[in-house]
Amino acid sequence: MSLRSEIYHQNMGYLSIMSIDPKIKISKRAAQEIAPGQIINLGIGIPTLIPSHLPPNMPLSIHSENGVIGVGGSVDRQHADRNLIDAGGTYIDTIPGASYCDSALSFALVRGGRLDITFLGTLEVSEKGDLANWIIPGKFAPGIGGAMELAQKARRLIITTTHTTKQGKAKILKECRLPLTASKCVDLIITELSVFRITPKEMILEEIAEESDLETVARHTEGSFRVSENLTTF
Amino acid sequence: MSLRSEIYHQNMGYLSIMSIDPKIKISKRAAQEIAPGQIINLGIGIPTLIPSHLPPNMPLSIHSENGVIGVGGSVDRQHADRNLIDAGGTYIDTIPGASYCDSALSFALVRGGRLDITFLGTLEVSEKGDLANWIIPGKFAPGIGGAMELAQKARRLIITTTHTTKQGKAKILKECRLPLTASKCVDLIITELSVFRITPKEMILEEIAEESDLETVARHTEGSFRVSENLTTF
Amino acid sequence: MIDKTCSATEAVKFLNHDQVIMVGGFGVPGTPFLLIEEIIKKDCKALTLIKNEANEAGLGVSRLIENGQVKRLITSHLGLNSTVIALMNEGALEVQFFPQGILAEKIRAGGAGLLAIVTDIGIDTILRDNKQVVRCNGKEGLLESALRADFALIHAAMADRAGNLVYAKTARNFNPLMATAANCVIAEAEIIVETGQIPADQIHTPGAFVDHVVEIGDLPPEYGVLEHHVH
Amino acid sequence: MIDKTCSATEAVKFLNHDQVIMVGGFGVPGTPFLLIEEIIKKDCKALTLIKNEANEAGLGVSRLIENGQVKRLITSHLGLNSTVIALMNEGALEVQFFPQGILAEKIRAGGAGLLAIVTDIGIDTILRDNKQVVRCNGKEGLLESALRADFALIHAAMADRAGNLVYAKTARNFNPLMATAANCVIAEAEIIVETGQIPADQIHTPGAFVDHVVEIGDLPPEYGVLEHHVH
Repeated sequence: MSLRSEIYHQNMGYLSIMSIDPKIKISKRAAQEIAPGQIINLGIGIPTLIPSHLPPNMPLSIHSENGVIGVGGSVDRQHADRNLIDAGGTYIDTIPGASYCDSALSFALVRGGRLDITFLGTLEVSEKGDLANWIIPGKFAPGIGGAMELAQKARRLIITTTHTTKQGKAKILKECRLPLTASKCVDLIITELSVFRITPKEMILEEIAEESDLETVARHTEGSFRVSENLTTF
Repeated sequence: MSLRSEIYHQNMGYLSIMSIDPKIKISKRAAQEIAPGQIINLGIGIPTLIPSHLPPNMPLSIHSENGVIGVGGSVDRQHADRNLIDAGGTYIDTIPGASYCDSALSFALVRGGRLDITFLGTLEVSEKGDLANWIIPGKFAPGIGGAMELAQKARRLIITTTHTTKQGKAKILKECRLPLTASKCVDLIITELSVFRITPKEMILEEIAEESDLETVARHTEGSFRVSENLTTF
Repeated sequence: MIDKTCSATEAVKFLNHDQVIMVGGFGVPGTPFLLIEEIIKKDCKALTLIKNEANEAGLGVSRLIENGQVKRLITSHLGLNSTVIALMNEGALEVQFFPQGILAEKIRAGGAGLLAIVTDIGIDTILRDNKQVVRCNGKEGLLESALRADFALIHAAMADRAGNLVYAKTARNFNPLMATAANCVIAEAEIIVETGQIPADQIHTPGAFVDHVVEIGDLPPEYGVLEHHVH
Repeated sequence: MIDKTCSATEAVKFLNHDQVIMVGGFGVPGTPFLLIEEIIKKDCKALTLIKNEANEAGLGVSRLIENGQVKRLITSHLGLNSTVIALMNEGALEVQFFPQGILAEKIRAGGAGLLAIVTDIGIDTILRDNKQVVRCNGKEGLLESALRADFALIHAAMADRAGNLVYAKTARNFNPLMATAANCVIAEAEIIVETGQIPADQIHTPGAFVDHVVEIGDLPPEYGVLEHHVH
């Protein structure tokens, strides 16, 4: 154990806790991946926290697959519009220049290559970039939704996830055990401990949390990785 | 030759001419096939004359495949709108309730089964209802346009045509010699001489022009037909 | 002038047992609650339902399913409806899942008179199992056949008497696709205006695709904001 | 705020020899004459052109073809352009014809990231020759692969700075389809408004699909009524 002592939070699944909330740590780091003018899609959970870390007035289009391009943010009861939700069911508002479209055109944007980044959480991810986040046979099978298309067809797929399961088991594996959402689709994995980049050849540890260390990362990562010669902290 | 003497008009292709213009005769008869509220598509030539024979204010939607549902009629220079033409390039106006759509939705209407009748001219038509009207190999090959979809997918396909070619050759054949537009697609053939109905079993002469007679029809029709027990004149 | 307006009861007159019904909506927005209620009243059984999701327990198509009227559900995601997931797990409801955009494309293909689409979505997953693989320009794709229905139930913000429809915001979703893909298309509308009053370039679904238009009248509460989704 | 407006010259900066270019329009309405003129100026050669028709002699894409810049034309009908038909018959231009709505679907499929569509249009005709036949639920269909382009040239009635587009009347035609199906989408617009000024439900093509917006300025005469088509 390192001096930066690791505390396993039961029912949280977060490792290496400092004073900062791991969800904040992950979403803050993820926000740095977005370039001005991009079109992004945010899965449920941690990804929804990303916009709060962006510079104000940064030009950006948030796509929600139920047919809105230009999501603003969630709104309170007073501003909730019965005709305006995101794909998670949250009442939202829109930015100037937002548009609505049907479900076919909404996914044409995704599959046609216009979506710059998808941010998703996951159950498992492999060192090859395979993703498994839609089904646990016999236990959890709510359907596919937009996950396969968002994972397989975004120009970049960034996984924002706790480094392990709530039970402390590795999520970053050699091979996914669960049925895949899509194969070789993940470009970057951001956890509270590390940032891994996945190339066609290998998984590379690019950054390590300043609250963590290499040993901790290694212990909680089943997939093989190479440590970048330019390893930095975040 | 019957008393109603047949005159072959060089360069016209019309037979059995009385004082009435054969195009008027054909289009007038064709107009009777339209029921109120239907959606129809009119090919170039004789079909464009059909609306003038309809009762005024008959509810009807004329579809033009370039993306308008609810064509009114052609307009003069003063009323021509640079953004409003039909598929033949004619400047048109629209009826109240008309709508515009893209080329995909325009043909979805056709292929999806919402088009009640297509009226088309033709080069050849067979007793089985095969249609050939888009190409004469080596001579006339301007492309397919909307013809195949309009012929193959309208609920009813009605051919409005001169009974023979300009050279006096039969157009209603046993088998088409030219490459097909679509097979077994024709429901009704209306010429200046006759009205043929085509069933899966046979071609039936349902009506004969009052200016003509059975012998004349038979002489200018290559395809086999049965004379209806309820043969009437028009 | 064509007038397609009628009562909800008249509109669903020929809807019957064992039919295939598409229902628009993604969550509350765009779900035709009034028309769904009419089918509950009719108590048609053994229906095949095509809808993005199953609404939430006690709401919309979930009520149809809970009422035992649905044999088979073709859908994308049931994450917000544990009641329907339970019925699926018990074997009381047959469920077929498709990726959301592929479900949209299959419906659209039905409306466009295509036989099928070919997509590489899910090609490396269990979705490939039992599906026909088609090679296209050297790439492998899955053949996804077109979907059509006997009836499509559509919710529009506005309609004219000729059936031209306009949708509001995210209530559009599957509605314009389904409005092309059924033998009988019924649209409920919040407002019905005289034909010609909707600017032609702003019409989302041409009336040519729509058979019946039903005015909703005063909006029942289920069309409103779902309090538990307000954050 | 995103501002995608630029000059026509800047917009086509990376357009080059041997590329595939889709051009919107059905006749004059919706044809982006200004952008076409810019490609004539650039004199890029050996282009593959995808357009419903070839306009008429001396007009629009016909000028590109007459100028010897086009190697291959993928189209639906050339009935109004005997000049281009003559070039085709001489072997100076390779032409590939598709049924009009199938051409639209192939382009749409490219935009929607599908590999292909399967259709029974033309199944009993010479179109079947050399095409892959796919069996689907017991029926035979032709596999029609998706079409994409390096550039799409679009004409819109109105755009905002973010690239949201609105089309007018029959000038819509292939434009919204092509606007989804190219790696670089350039829209010329008759009017450019500030972002946010077009009501969101009235946008035909979301700006997310559009890379560059070019203001036309005073409309040149080729956008006007073609006198010989007035009856």
